[in-house]
Amino acid sequence: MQLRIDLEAVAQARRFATAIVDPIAEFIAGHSTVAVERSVARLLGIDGVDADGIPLPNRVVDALADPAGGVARALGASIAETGRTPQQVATALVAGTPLSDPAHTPVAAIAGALAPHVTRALETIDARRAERATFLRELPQAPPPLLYVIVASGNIYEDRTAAVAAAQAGAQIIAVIRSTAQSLLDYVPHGATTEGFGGTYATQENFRLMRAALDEVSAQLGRYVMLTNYASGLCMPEIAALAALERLDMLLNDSMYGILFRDINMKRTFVDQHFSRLINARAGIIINTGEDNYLTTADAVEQAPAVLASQFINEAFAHRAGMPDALIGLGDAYEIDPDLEDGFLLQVAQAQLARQCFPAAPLKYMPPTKHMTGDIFRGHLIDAMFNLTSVMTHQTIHLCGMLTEAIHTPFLGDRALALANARYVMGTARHFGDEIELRPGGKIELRARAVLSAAVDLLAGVAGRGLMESIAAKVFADVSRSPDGGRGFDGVIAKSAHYWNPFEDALRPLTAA
Amino acid sequence: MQLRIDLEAVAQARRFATAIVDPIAEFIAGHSTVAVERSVARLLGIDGVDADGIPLPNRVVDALADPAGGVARALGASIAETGRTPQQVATALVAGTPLSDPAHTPVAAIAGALAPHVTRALETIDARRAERATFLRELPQAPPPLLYVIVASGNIYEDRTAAVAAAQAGAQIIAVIRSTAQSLLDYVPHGATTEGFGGTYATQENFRLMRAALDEVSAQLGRYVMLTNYASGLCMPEIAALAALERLDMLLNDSMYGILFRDINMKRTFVDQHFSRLINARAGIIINTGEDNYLTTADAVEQAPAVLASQFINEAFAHRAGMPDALIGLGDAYEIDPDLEDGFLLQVAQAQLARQCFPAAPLKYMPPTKHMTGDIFRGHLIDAMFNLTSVMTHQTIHLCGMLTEAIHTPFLGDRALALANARYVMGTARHFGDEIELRPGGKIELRARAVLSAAVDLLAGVAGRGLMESIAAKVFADVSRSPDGGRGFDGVIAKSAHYWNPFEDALRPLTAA
Amino acid sequence: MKLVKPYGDTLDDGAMQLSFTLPLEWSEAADEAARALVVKQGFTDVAVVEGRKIAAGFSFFVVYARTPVAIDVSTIAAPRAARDALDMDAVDALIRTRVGRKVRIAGACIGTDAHTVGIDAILNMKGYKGDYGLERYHEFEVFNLGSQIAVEELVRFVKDRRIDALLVSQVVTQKGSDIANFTALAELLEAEDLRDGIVLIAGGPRVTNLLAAELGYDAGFGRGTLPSDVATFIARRMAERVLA
Amino acid sequence: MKLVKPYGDTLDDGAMQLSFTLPLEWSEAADEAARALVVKQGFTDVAVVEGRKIAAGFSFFVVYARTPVAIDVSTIAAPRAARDALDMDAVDALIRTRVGRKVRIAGACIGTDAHTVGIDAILNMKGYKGDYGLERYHEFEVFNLGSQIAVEELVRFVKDRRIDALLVSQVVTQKGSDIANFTALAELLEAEDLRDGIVLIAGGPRVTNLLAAELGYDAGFGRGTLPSDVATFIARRMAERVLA
Ligand code: B12
Ligand code: B12
Ligand SMILES: Cc1ncc(COP(=O)(O)O)c(C=O)c1O
Ligand SMILES: Cc1ncc(COP(=O)(O)O)c(C=O)c1O
Repeated sequence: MQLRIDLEAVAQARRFATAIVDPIAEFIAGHSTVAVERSVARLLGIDGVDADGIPLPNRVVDALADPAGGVARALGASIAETGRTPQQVATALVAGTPLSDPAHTPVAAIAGALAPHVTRALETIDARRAERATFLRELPQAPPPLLYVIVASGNIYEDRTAAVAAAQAGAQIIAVIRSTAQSLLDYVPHGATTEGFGGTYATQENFRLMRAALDEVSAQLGRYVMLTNYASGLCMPEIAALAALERLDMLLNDSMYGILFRDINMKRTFVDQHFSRLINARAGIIINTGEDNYLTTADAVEQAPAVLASQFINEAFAHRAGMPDALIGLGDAYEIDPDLEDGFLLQVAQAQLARQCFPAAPLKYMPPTKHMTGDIFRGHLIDAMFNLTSVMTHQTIHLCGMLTEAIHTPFLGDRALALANARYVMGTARHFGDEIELRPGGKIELRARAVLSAAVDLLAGVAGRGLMESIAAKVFADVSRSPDGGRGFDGVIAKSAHYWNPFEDALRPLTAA
Repeated sequence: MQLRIDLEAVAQARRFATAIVDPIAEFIAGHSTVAVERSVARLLGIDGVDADGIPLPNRVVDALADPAGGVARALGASIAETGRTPQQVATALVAGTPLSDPAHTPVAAIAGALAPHVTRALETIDARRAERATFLRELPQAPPPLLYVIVASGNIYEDRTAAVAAAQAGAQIIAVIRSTAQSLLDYVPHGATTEGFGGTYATQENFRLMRAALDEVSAQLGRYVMLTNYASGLCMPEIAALAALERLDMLLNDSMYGILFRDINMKRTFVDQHFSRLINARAGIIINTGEDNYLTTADAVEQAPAVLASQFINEAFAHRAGMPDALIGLGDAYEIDPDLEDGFLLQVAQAQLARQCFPAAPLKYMPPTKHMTGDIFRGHLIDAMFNLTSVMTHQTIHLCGMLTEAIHTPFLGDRALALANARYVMGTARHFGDEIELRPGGKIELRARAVLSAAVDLLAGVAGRGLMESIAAKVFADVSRSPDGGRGFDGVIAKSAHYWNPFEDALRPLTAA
Repeated sequence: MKLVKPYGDTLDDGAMQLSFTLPLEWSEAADEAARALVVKQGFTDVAVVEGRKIAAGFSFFVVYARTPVAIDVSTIAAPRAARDALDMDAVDALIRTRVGRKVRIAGACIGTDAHTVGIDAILNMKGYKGDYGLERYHEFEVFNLGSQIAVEELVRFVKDRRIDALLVSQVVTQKGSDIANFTALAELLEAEDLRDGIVLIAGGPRVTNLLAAELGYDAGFGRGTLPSDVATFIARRMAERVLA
Repeated sequence: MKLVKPYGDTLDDGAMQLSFTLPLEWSEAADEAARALVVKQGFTDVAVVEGRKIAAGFSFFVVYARTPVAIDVSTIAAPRAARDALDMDAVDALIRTRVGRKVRIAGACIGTDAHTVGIDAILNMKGYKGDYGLERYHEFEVFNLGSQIAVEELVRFVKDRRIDALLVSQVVTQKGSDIANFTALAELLEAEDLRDGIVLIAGGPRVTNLLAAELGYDAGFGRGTLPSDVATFIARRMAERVLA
């Protein structure tokens, strides 16, 4: 199955996306954020909380005399002076010993003192990546669409039970949904957690517990089960750092989601997303972007061009962070009104269009949610048509829809039914998509072309006006955000001339795509 | 969507089917059966039961001194002699007055005496047909696939409640499933019935009650709701006669089902099916053939050629009875193992193949039954894929699958869910089949070609060996039946030289197609 | 008295379908445990039609059974809040003639709930399923406060802006958070002596008019509510108030 | 004692799903009647998540609720008839060495039941899901009587042909017809003094080993039975008999 679409339009969309991202990349190059700096601290080995439960990375970054120089310089200076490890420096800070002033330490000494810690961080990340590669070789996954389900009990131990059960029932990816409150916290909670609201806190210890459980069940099943979480919200890059250290395999990570749907400041978000993606690129973590969110709040038929445009923008930002296509899981969702005649045709058009515009991307396909109701029998069918669309159009990351979507966060039995649904539909129609052609000039093709051309127009407009200005002008998701408004703006840092971040240097640089 | 199939093979299959039917047609022309004669009696207006509950048509036919001459002659003679109506003749018979000996009455007098009754019967049938045409014009049906559900409580009044509810929930055709025992009864039960086993008796009064209820709900809904029953078993033509009189719209009616699956004698069946179809042709009743039965007892992938071959044979027999293609509802079913990878592709191939081989036939598509289990959630999905296949391949008469197929005869709520399933899938994918092409030389096309060619081979073999001999040799459904074995053989009547059946004359003659 | 039982295919057969998971490894004994459970719940004719392993230590069941329980529906009163909805012009006319001034409406998702789609469907100009939202009505002045509004903040707003009708939404129901938030709001309004002065309306997919009444609200609107249902209710209630 | 409750997402939360039809026109009151019914059945946290008209005078409901009922699984014994199946050669060997002659088996669908696919799957050469049927075993002599066999006829057959193992199938369960037919057969065998001389086996999709035991059968085989399960049971039972 192949849509005949205008390849020049696709190239044009990509050029506009680059043009949109170029000026933002310049801004990013000149800025850091408190979250980026905390990520650096974490990568250098700083962990734990103080007596008030405040994470040490926050303590250290908050204590910086010259944030514009970056945390690395201050830490490097302290290490060079005291011979302590970064963690010891942090502990000492809590105990009352201030950080050294980097102005007093030669740049080379700072770099030298930090070098082994930087190296260790990179080695750990590389080792985790290598581990994953080994697992994937020895315990190969079933072919895509990769079946993805969520766990969300609020209690990491219950989640673990649920995750293992889901893996046994056929899940290939487990997502631990975060507690609602977390994305707006300007720190990462600590330790194993058992209380959460509609989800479970993302913490390094929770990552570790879940990864260990999944490694065990992977071995048992003979196929590697992936783990995913959210590098989103005010701690985007920190979560990416922790995920890299704990071998998560994917992360929800979008260049604009926080701005539009969580009212997080756009400058903060742009800088954070970039650094988080530098880490993801090194760690081999697949990002999952959040275009589905355009569809849950507004009409899915109308929003189709916005989804495609956002995919191009997400791609351009990811390329800037050195991410290869294989790590860019662009999002879409099956959210067209089930009562719309021929809605399925529009869904096929959109999904196949994404597949052709981003042939090497591991596309992430979200299930119907908005139009799900308490009629679980009907819901199960809508999920089936979604499953069919996914296998037909070769989606990669397939979030299994739950028949109880409108009712509660998934029960263990719901997940089993959802996985059985996907397995049945994707088995009985496994190669259906390869055995059909779309009628030239037919409804499906015309719809895809219309969406593509509207997306190009949208991107052209944004490129002309500027991304920040466009967001302010309600171009996306019908919300307006101002460049200096929103949460977390005070955490944006204009880099000084002697700003230094060894990871920025070690990871892929910000060059024009 | 169009399969590229060998049209010459299709023509060949049709020629073989004709060759198969030719010698049987000769046999049919020379024979009648007790059921055919009872049908004649019923058409002439004989109804009711005697004190022992034996239907008067049975009493009259059983009382024939010369069955080989046919019931019409005897009745005509009695009428000519006594001036009674046929019903009065029958009542008199029960009271002790024997039928007149037709040998004593001039042929012209017999014919003359009967003529008004024959005319009235034909007029009634024609009036019913005209009524239907008016209904269909004034209360047009929703476009096909026509959603068909069954009612089967055993009690005609409960069935009526269920049928009206189903119509309101979207059903376009209601089938009253017969009590298990009925197909082997050599008479048609009488009156309204409230006890039945896994179904409700087919009686003229039950037909009338149900038709009246459906006419009422048709008016309420603004669309004509069709009624169907079974002209199958030992009373095939009688049921056809009653259906014609009571404006049923469809009848299950197969040229070989009774032989293979009910061990009814083949000669009896061939003669009965012919006369029943003569009536159906006049009444404008669509027949539904029973090819689905090949698939419930044996492997559906293997049986595909047998299904197609049987469709050609059913078509040839129907053409012999003067049925136009528009009344020949050839059967098929969605019975491939849901766990078979790409099973859906095979189903699409088979359904589309039937569609192309019989472009003008109102194809009847049966739902998954054999592989349905107590897992109603999975069952609902299998039904959805069936619904999708049906709308894609433009099936006409669509039997809605029930999620509780493996559990019980349908509950009222099950029917509502089944109809909602069909409405959802057929709406969201309404024109999907028209928007795709099948890959030339792909799996679907190759499968269709293989089935067609195997069906041609099968038909060639049967044509060579003879149909009766082939049935004896287990060619169909893996069962062997002998020409003079099975139920109802003693009801086969070799016509004498003066055999006379005014309806055989009035209805379309048996000519080579 | 009108006794009603579930209907399978015959009046009063009591037929019901159940499904559930048991934390047991599947075996015939697990099927039997499922059967015993449903029998113990008082069902008869219990058929475990599906029982299978879904994970190590977990089995899933589908059961059909009959219940002897009947409900006397003559004792069930659940008046709908949405009744004989007027159209926009009629609502505006009613307010103009009977209230004589614009009605001031505030709406919000309270607590930590961020699901604004439902309340927006009622309030926003655009409306829902072709039915215009309250902002479009001439005689309503609407303040949509958005999501995650603390009840304290909302009560302050009601007081400061002299709100006539307060519309609150709760979509998340996990661990009874909806009930807790609705209750907290009603109590605070009562404590601030504002309750009697306003029309207080609850909404959300799990809200029923009956539940709202129990929580001390004037009305509750659930699944599938249209803006005009709500507009009509507010207009009528305001008109009654003016009369009283 | 090991108490077990349904599991939603937390141990012992008791979560269950129900669906049913009520013969009531849909309204909020019908939703409430549905809720009241499930509450009256003893459930808590009853949420009517779907309620809608499916026809004039009929409404359909989906409900989630929690049950306080727990089952002590330590008291549930339901030994499977199918255990550690032997392969065909092992079964034949067991019979050869321990019984010393061919075992004579008869099978039938009794009563008006015409569903032969299940019993054929067990008996026919070809078998089921890649597992050969009993006819293929060297040490079995199989008589498949087919469908709609009256129990009198079958008992006569058992007597006349000196049958060792009798296998009967019931697929239709409407109005308890399966139980009636199984019982009639067991009683007639008893009356004819044939019961103790044979291995008596019931089968069908709704049959459980427990049910079969209650009906006085040696074993019952349900959904998904493989021929080798049955063959193994017969061989072992015959071997025991010879010993005894
Ligand atoms: C869209 C959606 C979201 C969007 C919300 C966007 C937004 N701006 O609203 C996003 C993606 C942000 C989201 C996030 C989350 N969601 Co959410 N979400 C949904 C979803 C898919 C649809 C809800 C919806 O918009 N329905 C459409 C509207 C029109 O219907 P409605 O709300 O019922 O409104 C109608 C009536 O109820 C009534 N009404 C509603 N309110 C009011 C108020 C008044 C005054 C009146 C008169 C009438 C009225 O009128 C409306 C029109 O008829 C549902 C699942 C579902 N299908 O229901 C889950 C769902 C509600 N979400 C859920 C959860 C758990 C979450 C998260 C906590 C998940 C997480 N851990 O991240 C977060 C947190 C959000 C938070 N803080 O509350 C759960 C809630 C479980 C429960 N029962 O408690 C659900 C059921 C999904 C699930 N199965 O897990 N979600
Ligand atoms: C195929 C079928 C038919 C075929 C039967 C062909 C044949 N020669 O067997 C036909 C089309 C003829 C038919 C007709 C009817 N059927 Co029917 N049929 C079915 C269907 C679709 C599948 C049954 C099947 O073959 N299953 C596959 C086999 C392999 O499974 P199984 O029987 O369970 O057998 C396995 C085990 O149970 C076990 N087993 C079974 N028997 C035995 C015996 C022994 C000794 C042992 C050890 C093991 C064993 O081993 C087998 C292998 O694992 C079911 C629905 C369904 N999906 O279950 C309806 C179903 C059984 N039929 C039903 C009905 C009502 C009828 C009719 C009465 C309808 C009518 N009014 O015309 C008629 C009458 C038939 C009659 N007189 O009995 C109902 C029964 C309702 C009920 N619970 O009572 C069902 C459930 C459909 C429905 N929902 O309405 N049917
Ligand atoms: C990119 C992205 N991040 C995060 C989330 C989750 O929301 P929250 O911001 O509450 O973590 C989503 C939701 O779908 C998302 O798409
Ligand atoms: C043509 C035909 N007649 C009749 C029946 C019903 O069976 P019975 O012979 O019991 O009436 C079927 C079953 O599907 C059928 O296909």
